[in-house]
Amino acid sequence: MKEMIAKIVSLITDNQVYRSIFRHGYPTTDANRALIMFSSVILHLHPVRVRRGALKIRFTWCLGGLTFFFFVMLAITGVFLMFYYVPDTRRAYNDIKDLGTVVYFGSLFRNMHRWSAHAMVLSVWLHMTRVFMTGSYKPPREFNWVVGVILLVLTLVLSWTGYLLPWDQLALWAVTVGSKMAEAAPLLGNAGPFGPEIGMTPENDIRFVLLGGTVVGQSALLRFYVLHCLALPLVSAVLMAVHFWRIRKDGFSGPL
Amino acid sequence: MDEIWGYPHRLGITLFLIFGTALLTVGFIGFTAWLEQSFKKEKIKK
Amino acid sequence: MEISALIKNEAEKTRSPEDTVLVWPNLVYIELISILVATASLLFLSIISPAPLEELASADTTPNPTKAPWYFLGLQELLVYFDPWLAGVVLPTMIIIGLIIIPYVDPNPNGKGYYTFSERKFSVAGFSFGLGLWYILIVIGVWTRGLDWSWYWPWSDWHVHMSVTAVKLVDLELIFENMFGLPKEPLVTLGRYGITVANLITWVFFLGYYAVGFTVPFLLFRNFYNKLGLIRYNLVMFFFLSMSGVMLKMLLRLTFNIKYLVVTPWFKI
Amino acid sequence: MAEDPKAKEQELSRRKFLTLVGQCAGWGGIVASLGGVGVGTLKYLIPNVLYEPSSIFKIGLPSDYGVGVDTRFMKERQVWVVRNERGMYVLVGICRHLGCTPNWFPDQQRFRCPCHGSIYDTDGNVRGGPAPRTLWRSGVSLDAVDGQIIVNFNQRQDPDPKGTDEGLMVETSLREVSPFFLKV
Repeated sequence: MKEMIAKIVSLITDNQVYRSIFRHGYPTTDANRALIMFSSVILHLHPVRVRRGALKIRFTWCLGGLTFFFFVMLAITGVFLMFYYVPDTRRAYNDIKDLGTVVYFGSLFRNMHRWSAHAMVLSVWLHMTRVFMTGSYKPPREFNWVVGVILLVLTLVLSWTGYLLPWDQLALWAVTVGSKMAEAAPLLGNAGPFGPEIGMTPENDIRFVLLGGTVVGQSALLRFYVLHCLALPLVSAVLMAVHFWRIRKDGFSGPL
Repeated sequence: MDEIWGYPHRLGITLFLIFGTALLTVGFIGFTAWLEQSFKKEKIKK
Repeated sequence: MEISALIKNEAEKTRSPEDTVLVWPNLVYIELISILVATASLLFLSIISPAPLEELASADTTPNPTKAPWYFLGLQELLVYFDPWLAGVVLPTMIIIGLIIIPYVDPNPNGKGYYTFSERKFSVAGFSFGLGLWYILIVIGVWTRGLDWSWYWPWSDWHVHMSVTAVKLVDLELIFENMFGLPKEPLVTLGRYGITVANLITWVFFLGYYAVGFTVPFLLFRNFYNKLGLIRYNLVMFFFLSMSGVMLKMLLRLTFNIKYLVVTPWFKI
Repeated sequence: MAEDPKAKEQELSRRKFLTLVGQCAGWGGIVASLGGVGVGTLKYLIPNVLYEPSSIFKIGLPSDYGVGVDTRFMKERQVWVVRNERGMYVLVGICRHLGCTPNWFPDQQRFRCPCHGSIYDTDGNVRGGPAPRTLWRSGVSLDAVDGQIIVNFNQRQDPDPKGTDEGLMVETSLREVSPFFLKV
């Protein structure tokens, strides 16, 4: 029996194809445990060894990693949702309804997407709090804190743009209120301090650029859709790469 | 203003705001201090 | 960062093998377990609490109350006390900039890489206060605001409009005018802006808050100032005073019914 | 042959100067093209044609409206038509706080916003709540041919209100002027 298993294993592993994918044995020896870190693109976000203190759950609470996990989760469920969703004011609402009623597992994916978004916002905040309380932003990690703050803002904006897409009352009014704030921006908005004085009107101010019109309508829906599904996730992904790369270079700030 | 934008529970709101903020602030500080102590103890034990 | 520092850091990281452990399996397994727990929680939440979908969007009726997603309710609550350009644009911008500059205005070398309150009391307390204010505003927005954005306690009837006792909200300017019988005619007129005596006094109060706030710590806690230096001190004090100012303005509104502290035709604070 | 040190110096300073010119031109070019891309992007994002309902529309004859607030065009056009003893005006149904749609309460003779509790009277003055300015009034005129009222939705009267004990007020005489008021 044992021999047979060993034979099957060697049949799978002792060939050119397997060795071209995995360049080392199973990580049961220290050497292979180091090699796996070098040779896997995902795992090489980590160093081979970390200080003992960095493993303390009470120290990091796994928050940074969980935030990234939620982002991945959002990307996956988001892609699934995109198969059934058309950003058209006449269709969008019904598409979301369909997801909840006639598509297999449609409501599950939508719910997962929503809860992941809530969880990501929360974990980003808590992660920031943790990093502050452990003083992990101190030199040489100052700039990574800045990148982190930008990622926090991007997370909120991503979430806000996604809020419009179901095209229900909740969506419309949350975005109407939000875009009115843009209108009130000093200098750049038509209702903000000194805005009208420098020639801002509802048809050329920052809100108009954001919505692509004077009301939250079709062009606003399309713009938010593109921002939500393409532009902002791309920017976030690039900044996350910077964020992780810097952590890798500077090491964990852990105790001991 | 004859009506209504009022605060029927003005005192309640004020107290809620002040004590809520104070409680959360002390909570965050306390949690940090507690973590500080717990890590210190661990170091000594080892 | 300089290369030498990078190298030093790298050396520090791999200081001695006894202090370090292999990432595989130690860290990788922790991550795997936390991901599994997170996935399970997400699935559980998705099943017990589905995403809401209200009626089709329509511009002619606003739902009552209209609430933003919970993480923006702190800002929405601020909108009760501040004009949109402040609550919606200037304050969020200041929060973001304030967060960004934190590493550059904190010269304290202690407390890097471990939890400590005793070694950095002011920064931890200040940050906690900001967080506390942010979260309490969210709590208020989520759990106590009902119809017409009125205040509802958990035990109130949330289906009836609050009957509201008559409350007058007045500008600080008017309070001064009525209290001291100051002239209502402007002293100077700049375009649309008629500056009355009372108006000037409100400016003195508003700017005085910052002036006193900047000066008193400088005089009493010279050590604090010396550690930070001129630029850092001013940045820290500006953001700290503004953060406390938000709280103060809200309390002034609640206790004295003051609508605006400073009034101009273009903006009101 | 010994070189003239002065010529060498001149040569050097010429080279320095040319390098400087080159650098300025290079960096200037980069900044200019980035600026061009920025302006172009902004221009691209501002649409030239809007597929929205027209902002200029007719709301019927003045004789169709009695004294008081009329809500018949609220759903379709987001305006209230108001007639008082002196004439008619059109209030825009957008709260000046954050753009929610206020509701009309005939029993209280007040507009109340559900978002943050702003309260307006029939003149558009702010009687309570966080609204910083009075309700807009739209531009109105009479059609020379059929006598109907033409509303220009985006032409808006927005005077500076004064804080008083009653609320944020604008003198009625200042608001009841052409083209925001019809003496009919």
